[in-house]
Amino acid sequence: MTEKLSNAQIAWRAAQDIEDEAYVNLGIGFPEMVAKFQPPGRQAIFHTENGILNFGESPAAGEEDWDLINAGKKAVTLKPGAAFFNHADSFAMVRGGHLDVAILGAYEVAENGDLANWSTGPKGIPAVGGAMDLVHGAKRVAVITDHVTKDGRPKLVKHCTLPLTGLACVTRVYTSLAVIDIEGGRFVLREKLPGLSLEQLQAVTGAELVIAGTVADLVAPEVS
Amino acid sequence: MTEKLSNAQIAWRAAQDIEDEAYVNLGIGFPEMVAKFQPPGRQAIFHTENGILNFGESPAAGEEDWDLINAGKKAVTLKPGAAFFNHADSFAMVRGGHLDVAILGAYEVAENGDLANWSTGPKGIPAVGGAMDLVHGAKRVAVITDHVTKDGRPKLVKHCTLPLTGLACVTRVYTSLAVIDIEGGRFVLREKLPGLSLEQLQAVTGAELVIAGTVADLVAPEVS
Amino acid sequence: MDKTVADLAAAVAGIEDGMVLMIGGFGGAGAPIELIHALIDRFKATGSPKNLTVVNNNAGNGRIGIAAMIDAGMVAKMICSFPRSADPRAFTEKYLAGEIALEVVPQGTLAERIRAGGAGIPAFYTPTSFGTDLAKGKPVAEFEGRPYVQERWLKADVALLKAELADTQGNLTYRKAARNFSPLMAAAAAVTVVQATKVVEPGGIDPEAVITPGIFVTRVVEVADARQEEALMREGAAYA
Amino acid sequence: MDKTVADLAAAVAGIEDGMVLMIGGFGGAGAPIELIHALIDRFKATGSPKNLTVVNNNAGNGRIGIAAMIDAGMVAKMICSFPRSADPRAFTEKYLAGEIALEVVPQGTLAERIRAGGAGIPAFYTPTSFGTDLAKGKPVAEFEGRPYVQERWLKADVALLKAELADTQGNLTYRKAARNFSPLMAAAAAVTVVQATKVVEPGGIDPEAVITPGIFVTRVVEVADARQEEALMREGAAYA
Repeated sequence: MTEKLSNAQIAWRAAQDIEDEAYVNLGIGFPEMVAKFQPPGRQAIFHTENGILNFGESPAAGEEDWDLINAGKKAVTLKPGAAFFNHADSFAMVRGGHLDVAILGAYEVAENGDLANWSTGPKGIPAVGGAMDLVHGAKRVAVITDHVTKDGRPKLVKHCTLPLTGLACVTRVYTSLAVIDIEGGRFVLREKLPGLSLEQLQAVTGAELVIAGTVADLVAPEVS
Repeated sequence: MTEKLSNAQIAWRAAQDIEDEAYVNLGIGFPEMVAKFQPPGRQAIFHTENGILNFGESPAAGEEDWDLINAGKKAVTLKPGAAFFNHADSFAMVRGGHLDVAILGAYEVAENGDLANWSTGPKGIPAVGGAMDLVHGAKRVAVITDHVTKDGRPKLVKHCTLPLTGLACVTRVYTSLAVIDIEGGRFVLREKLPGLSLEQLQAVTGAELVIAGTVADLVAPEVS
Repeated sequence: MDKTVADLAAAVAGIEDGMVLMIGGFGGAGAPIELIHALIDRFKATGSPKNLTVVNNNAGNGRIGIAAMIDAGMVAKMICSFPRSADPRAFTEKYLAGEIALEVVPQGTLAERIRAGGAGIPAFYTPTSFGTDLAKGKPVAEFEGRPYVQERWLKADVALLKAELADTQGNLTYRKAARNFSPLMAAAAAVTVVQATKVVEPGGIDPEAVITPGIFVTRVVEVADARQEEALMREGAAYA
Repeated sequence: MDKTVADLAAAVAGIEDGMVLMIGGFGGAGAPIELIHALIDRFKATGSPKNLTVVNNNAGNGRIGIAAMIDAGMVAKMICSFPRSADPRAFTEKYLAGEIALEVVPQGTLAERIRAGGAGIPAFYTPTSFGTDLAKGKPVAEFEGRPYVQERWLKADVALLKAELADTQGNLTYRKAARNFSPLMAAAAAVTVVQATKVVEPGGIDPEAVITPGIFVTRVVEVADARQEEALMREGAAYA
């Protein structure tokens, strides 16, 4: 099984589910790519923890204003209708349930929606950032991730083994192979790559995939 | 005993203890008069609960802007360096201990510093406003009051009988007859009207007046 | 994105019997008189909404605004810090007749409970009211040897607010001390309805000057000729 | 009232061994580089202040600012949400050698704890971190059937902040996303020291535009040619 979606394609797929005018927070790193793939005619408003609503793309190299950055410390620009606010107000937006969607990366997602994405265990230097707040704030918490780790182990698991970010918080996972909802404590398969059999997908998934209704083809254009 | 300070004179006396550059909240009604009597060369900064720092005197009649009012809903003006803020930030200033002085009215003050100034009992309509917050916020909470009620009963008492605003919160009382500190759960007499004997003052005070050091003459100019 | 609606009736649509309403303003500063009166119009035409719980610092003044809502019989309960005013007849009469309930909350606690409602903080501790009648029945705890009272968040179904500028995305500024509770209420209500003296395009408000970011705002209606409650009071106005 | 002081050395006076310092900024935006470097200068000249606890979202970047404080050996403990950066050597080396302590706090909880410190709220409940390692040992409670973690306020002896405008009474504005934690820290510290890019007379800042009211500010120093931390990083600067 070598065929899989690229990170850009996973981000593209996640972007298709973001409604017009949604307020969205994208985790730092890979999830930031989602902003690039909004379908034409839709315009989400992006929130960054460090106090900006309605920021836009990165400026051209050399045009950066380093007082205008996102949570990943990358330079951004403003769209018309932007606002600045302090960190307490920013996390009031998060914790208070005002965001429509948060899209985060993951080390592991459990079938009950538990998420581990902040610590690889006691050896490293722990760094949590805003992830633990985001998983309890947004109306919908989605994860984008490769379906398996670099050494081929499942990232979708029965129980997380790494330190948790939040309990029962993820509702949808977009992977390199499938789109999976978390409902009633189970992984419900919604979409999978057309060339992939259910058995092949189950073999790289650490908990049972439930079929409830149609399983659609997961198809993404060539994007980067 | 008919001689006593007028309300204006009590307010004048309280004003003499407000240091230059102090941040001050004056309760609505009678305490608002204190602002008029700042000694020359001193300039306190006045806070009002409804979201203004550094407001000034009332405007001339006809010049009022009713979006620029104090907690007593009286029109005010701004001084240079004023700021507007919301109610949560305003009470962060209060509760967070950022005010130097709050000066409030009282129905009763007990010798341990308990204050009753918001409710005359179950018959009326209860209305508390910001008083319960102010007594726990300012570094120094002082009371200005007539020494006795309209029917001659002591307002400085052993125990409050009316519903409390706060426990052990008042540190100094300016009355129509005396200036009294609350220290170690006792009324310590600091100043009294020169024509008044200690016995006369004690007779209209509901708890023992302690003498600790000099008792100075309470003298206020004719003010209004 | 365009959160503006055509008129006041559309702005106050969807407010139903039994809802909790937060209404901005402290005294007359920030009182959304036109939104309130539009809601009274609907009540008079349809008999709804009634049995409302209204959260405001005060409990109405004279015969306009919240007082007129109370007069009309729309309000079952007031949550406020100070149910007195220059002319508190509307509330006082109903209260003494046992026809309206009252929850008195210290002003700073009221502000903080609303702020907590918007910020996802279900409970907090405050020194305010410890040992008083207003703390009765509430959990207490000591921190560093000092006693505190536990208070709960306060949320609303709808907030009715008055802003100075709004852009079509719902970013708001306020005028002077008309700001007061409104930025807190905007965040604490499921639906936040704003009357703005002027509506501008996105970009028409400096991002540094935005007081309420649009994420907290649901609907905006321009009321260019908005009246100030206190000014109406002094004219002896009544809305009946 | 004039809160301005003549120079950076006067601005950072009175910061003593063992104090808790809140330092504004998120990444390079809002980092008060010149105040930090003035404090390092004092440490190098006098051996003090040391054993500091520093509160900041991060734990230093490169060889300047907080990283240079850590390099110099002034910092005993970091309280932060994310002790990683483009160049986290200073913290990482000391941490792996066991020479610096670390308290990791979720970013929203860090902000709210600082806000609570300034607002007189000794404790509050948040859903954040429930069931995770970062909630270990903390009280939990249910509200409306949902579990929450009790978190405590965070205060400081001194805050070091960077503002855009300050007036002589300490009213502040910030530049864009350089605002971040600074308004919260200004309220949560016993002494708040601000470097402002421009100092103006009272009245020089519109009362509507003030972000941090002067009541929260102790000392102001003008640093007209303040450098942005990220820009210094990209020049490869080191303060040693």
